[in-house]
Amino acid sequence: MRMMKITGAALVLMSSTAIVHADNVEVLHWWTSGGEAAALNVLKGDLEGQGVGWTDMPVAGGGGSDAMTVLRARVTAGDPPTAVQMLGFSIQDWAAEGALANLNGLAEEQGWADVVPAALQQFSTFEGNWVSAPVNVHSTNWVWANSAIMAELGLEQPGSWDEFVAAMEAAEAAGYTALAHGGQAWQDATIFDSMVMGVGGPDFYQAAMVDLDPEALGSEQMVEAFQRMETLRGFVDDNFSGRDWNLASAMVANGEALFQIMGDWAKGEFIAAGQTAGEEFQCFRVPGTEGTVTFNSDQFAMFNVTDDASMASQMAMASAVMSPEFQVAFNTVKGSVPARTDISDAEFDACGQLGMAQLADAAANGGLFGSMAHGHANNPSVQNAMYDVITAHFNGEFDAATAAEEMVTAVELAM
Amino acid sequence: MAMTDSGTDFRTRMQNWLPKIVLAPSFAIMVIFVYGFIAFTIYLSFTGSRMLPTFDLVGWQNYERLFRVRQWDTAVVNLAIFASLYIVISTIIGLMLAIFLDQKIRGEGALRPIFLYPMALSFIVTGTAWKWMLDPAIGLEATFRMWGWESFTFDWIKDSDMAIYTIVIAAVWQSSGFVMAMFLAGLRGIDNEILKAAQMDGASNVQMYRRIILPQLRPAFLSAFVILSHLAIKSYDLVVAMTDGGPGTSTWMPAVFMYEYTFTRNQMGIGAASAVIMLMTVAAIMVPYLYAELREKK
Amino acid sequence: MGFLDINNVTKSYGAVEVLHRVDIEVEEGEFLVLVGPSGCGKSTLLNMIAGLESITGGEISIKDRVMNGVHPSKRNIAMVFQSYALYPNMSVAQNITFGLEMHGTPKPERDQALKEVGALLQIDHLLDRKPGQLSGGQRQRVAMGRALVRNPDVFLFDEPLSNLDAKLRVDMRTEIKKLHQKLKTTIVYVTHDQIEAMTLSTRIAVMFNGYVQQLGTPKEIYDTPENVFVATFMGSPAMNVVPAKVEMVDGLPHARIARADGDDALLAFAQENMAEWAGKNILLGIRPEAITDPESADRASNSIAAMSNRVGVTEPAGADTFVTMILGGKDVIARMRADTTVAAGEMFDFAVNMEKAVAFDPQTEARIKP
Amino acid sequence: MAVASNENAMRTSRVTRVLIYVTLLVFSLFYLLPLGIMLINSLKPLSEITGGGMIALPQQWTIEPWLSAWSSAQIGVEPTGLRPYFMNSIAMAVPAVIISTVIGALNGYVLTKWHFRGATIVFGLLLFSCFIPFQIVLIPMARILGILEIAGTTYGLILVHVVYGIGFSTLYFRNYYAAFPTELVRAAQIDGAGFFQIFWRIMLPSSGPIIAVCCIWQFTNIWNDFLFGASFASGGAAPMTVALNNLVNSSTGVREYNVHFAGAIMAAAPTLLVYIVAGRYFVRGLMAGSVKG
Repeated sequence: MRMMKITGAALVLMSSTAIVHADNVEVLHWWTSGGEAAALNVLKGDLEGQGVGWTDMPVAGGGGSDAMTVLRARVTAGDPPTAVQMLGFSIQDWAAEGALANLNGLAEEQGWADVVPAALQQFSTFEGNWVSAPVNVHSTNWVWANSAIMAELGLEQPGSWDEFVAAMEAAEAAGYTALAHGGQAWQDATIFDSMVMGVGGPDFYQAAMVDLDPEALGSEQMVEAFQRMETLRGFVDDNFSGRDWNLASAMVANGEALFQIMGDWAKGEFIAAGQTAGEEFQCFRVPGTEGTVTFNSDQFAMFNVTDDASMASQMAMASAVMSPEFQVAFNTVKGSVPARTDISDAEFDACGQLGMAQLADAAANGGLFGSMAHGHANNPSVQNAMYDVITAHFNGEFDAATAAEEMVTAVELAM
Repeated sequence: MAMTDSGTDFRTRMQNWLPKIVLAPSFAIMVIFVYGFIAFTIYLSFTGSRMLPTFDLVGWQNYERLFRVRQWDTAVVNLAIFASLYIVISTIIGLMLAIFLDQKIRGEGALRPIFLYPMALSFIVTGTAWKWMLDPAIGLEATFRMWGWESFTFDWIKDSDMAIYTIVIAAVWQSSGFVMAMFLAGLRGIDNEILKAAQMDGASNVQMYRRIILPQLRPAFLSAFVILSHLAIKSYDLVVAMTDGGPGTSTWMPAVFMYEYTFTRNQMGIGAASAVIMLMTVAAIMVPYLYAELREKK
Repeated sequence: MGFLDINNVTKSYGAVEVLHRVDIEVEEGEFLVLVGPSGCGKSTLLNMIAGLESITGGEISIKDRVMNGVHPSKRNIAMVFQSYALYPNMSVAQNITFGLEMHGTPKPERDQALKEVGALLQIDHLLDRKPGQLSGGQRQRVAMGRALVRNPDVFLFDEPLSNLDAKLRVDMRTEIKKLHQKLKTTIVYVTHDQIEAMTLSTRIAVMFNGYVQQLGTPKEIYDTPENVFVATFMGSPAMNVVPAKVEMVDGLPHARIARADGDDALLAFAQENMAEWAGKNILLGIRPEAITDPESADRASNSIAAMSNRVGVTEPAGADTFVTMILGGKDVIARMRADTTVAAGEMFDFAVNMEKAVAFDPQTEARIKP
Repeated sequence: MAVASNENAMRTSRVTRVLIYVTLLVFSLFYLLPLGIMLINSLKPLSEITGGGMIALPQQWTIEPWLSAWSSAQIGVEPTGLRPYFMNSIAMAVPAVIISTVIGALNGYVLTKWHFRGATIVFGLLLFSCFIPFQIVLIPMARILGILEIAGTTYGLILVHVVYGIGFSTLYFRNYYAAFPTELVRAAQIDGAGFFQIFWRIMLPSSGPIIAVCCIWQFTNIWNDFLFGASFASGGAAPMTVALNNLVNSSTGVREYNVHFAGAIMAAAPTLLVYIVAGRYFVRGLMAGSVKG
């Protein structure tokens, strides 16, 4: 009898802790730096307003790769977080493992399908079911330029590859670093995305980077893309290797360098330096990629939770993520644009408004492509295999022709 | 002191069992958490696991792929360069400092912690600090140029062929003080009468070290070798913090390779295969040492 | 049955038997010394008595209680170790009373016992010190104190004096002997030093190669060694053992031994049954003190043989002078009076006390008994 | 365990001694430089760092970065600074060090003083465990922590560190106790002390130097661990290193290097303190036996 009582008490205790947990969402993410963490705090506040607690699980580093390791440990332990910040194909991989929750009910109710671009939905849905809530769209084919240098050298925003090269030659001749760049694999690859898009156009990008067609990968156009990389390599300073992207941005902001090719998050650095878009610095698409947007999208993938209370709070979170208020609040800070295309751009600055318009345009005209460099074109093993080739080539280990060949074998090995 | 007689009283029997009982948890822990996991990894290396472990056997495919991947060759070559330089240089510096400190040096008490403290830092901190120091734009090179030595160039960390040596520098910085401590302990343990005898025999200082003292430091050499080689094989944090494998993939090491393939590239099978190769390397170094060590002590 | 009974005891490590069928009965109050060179099995046997090593075969009993498998602390024994094994972290007082504490003796009794032992061994003034602050002799006393305080049935000593310098060793030896005479406890004492064995013991077991070679009183061991090993191991300088041939001269057995210059000496045996060995080779054992100058020859002996031989080396040692000569092809030592005038290289007439001579079978090295 | 005297029988010439002192000084500069640079830069405003001049002294001294790193820097969604994680690390490292040291001491005691058949093999197995690359244990370990329901907690992390600390702590104690006179154990047995009494009353009180070595070693390793901390205890239970990484490694935000340096020194402070305060015991402890292994 006494046994029974104790077991009973233990049960009550267990279920009560379960309830306490149910009101919390546990969120794994790598947004730990000042601005973005503050933006996330908006989401936290919103949820707490609805009585949903927030258990924070930040794991920074390696563009989320450490966070993914942690996630694997948690899933293996049978204790996944409620929601996980995730990029592109990782979402599909986890969905394929059957680890993600089904958000169809909420999505239908709020009409997500109508406001989220189709190219994004590829990642947010798996086999027709919504599994994650997209937060933003980063476009990666931006050039960031120092207005003062451009004015000094009498440069216009270049409209073609040749003008772009000419502008850089002018800057170099004037003693500036033409292209600020950090020699890290993902930065090399970010530029490479734009080169492929610029040389071959959308169809080629699709064939080579998404469909992984060996013919496209080994084609003359690919060789040319690599040759453009060599040209760019000639414009970076000697000290580029291993440099963090934000230091490269600082070079442009400080007036040491003319251009940087980087995603829209770079804007935060300029703003932090007290500069304004369209004034001290300006932004335009990488020449040759106008009309297309290569993107990556941060999403919150929702993991399977079992009890009703947890599901309720999970839904509350998904709903909050998709709310226009949060999308605006977060993206104005982050530099990216909202994942919903039905949001007013009033709060955004010049580059933000440009980005939103171009995104809507590209989405409508089939010019929206996932960025290979950011895991939105193919799965991580292929992505990293490409990284290896691109970086090795950029650091002078192969010539352009060999690099294209290497690309074919590396992708084959990674599949 | 095992007693096996029948008719042993309870207390004695208990005392015979206690040692085994005390050791049993450690043994069980090792069997599960080390050898069980190793077995699991070996098994994984024969499966087609990608993101999470799966149990479909694919034979030697992962190993075949592993040896075709260029980065693996890089990693192995790098480990060979890194390990040999790191071990040799740390040993030489450690030994030299120990011998110097053993000359009745004034201020030894202050110098010792200075030499030893890098060992207290995590490789993450060490790597970050050295990354800054060796960065030509802001570190040593920039400083020397600022002081007027315009032609001074030290940009190894940016050079694919030389970057691995900067990792050696940082690693040596971190561990050589520890090696020094081990040698110093060894030196202080040597019987002074032997040294006096050697002096009477007319040995010079150099001869004394070469012929009398160094041979007696054999255990310290062995310990240093074992600790350094295990740090070398496991080196992961330092590379990640300092160069993150770069420029390109030129500073990858097997441990970096394994982590990348298993956790970043979703190729768990190949990652496991590389882990198995690493384990076999460690075993090839350690097992003979352990065997000799344990036999001797019997 | 003895007080401490070692009955047919053997010890094996795996397939190797290191101690073969040892059979010793020790009476109450006896002082048994186990003596032999290192590796002879004496310490193993002591540890088996202590319970620190298991017994492979046979039985050890104390006061008629079989001790096989009984925990060391339940045997009511105490042991003094070669290194003294004082607990370095405890004071002298704590060291001495640790065993009592472990056996649950109440504090007042422990203090009383400590006081008595302290007084007995004259270490009262050291009680608060740590072992590291003591001299070798003091540590030795503390180690004995730790054993004494328990009031055990049997004391075990494992080479307790070997870490002391020569002078102190002699003093402590005397002290142990006094203590034994006073307390009349049973002691088993292991040493490799035959002088300690001779001086301390009431009985000696000489051990070699895992066998007890001879068990007997010091006098028996010294005068009538069972074999060549015992003969040469006990006594200093060691007994001279030289090859000889038995010959009948005038119907009496004589030993023919080669002298330094090549011709032979003939010494008449006091032992009559040596006639049975006529014409055969033997080993003749003569202790140094049985070869003297004629003036110092033992008056009580009825069998003094004269032998002249060329003197090799003389070594004056204060009380005696040792003279080395070649006999039977071997170096032989004689013990002379200090003021004997003998010079190296000269012929000298020695007196040999054949009553003290012993003969051994050269094949078995066992003594040829009278 | 008599330690030979410090006196060295060697005599060296004046020139040699000067050379020795110069070499030692050069090396101490080499060792101090990185820490010095971190320290200098943690006391500068951010603009002085990004404006170049890593090695120059601050023009304007400030402790702002330190305050920020400790109590207001953004680690996750909340600007908590490193303070709560520092406490996590203490709560993890202290029990893990104590438990692994105790187990190591007991193991060393059994392996040297109560040798039984097969003990050498057990020791060999334990020792080899020091040398496995920890990356391979992450996935299976996660599963086991999940089964034990301590995934993501400080308890789980303690377990992991104890498990992989046993090898080294056993090695240290075994080598130390191998030189510890067995006669003491025998004497205590005859005195009636049992297995644990001998350990507690005889062995432990004489183990000061090796306890120091073992604790320093374990504390340094456990405190500095990143891999296990990140994999098994992110979020509220994260240790200092993981928090530092979150501070330093945020991928797409503005980087406050001066705060990073202050944080890095803070993360290193406890182990530095341990080495500086207890460093001499470390050398002494190594002398007392562990290098013999």
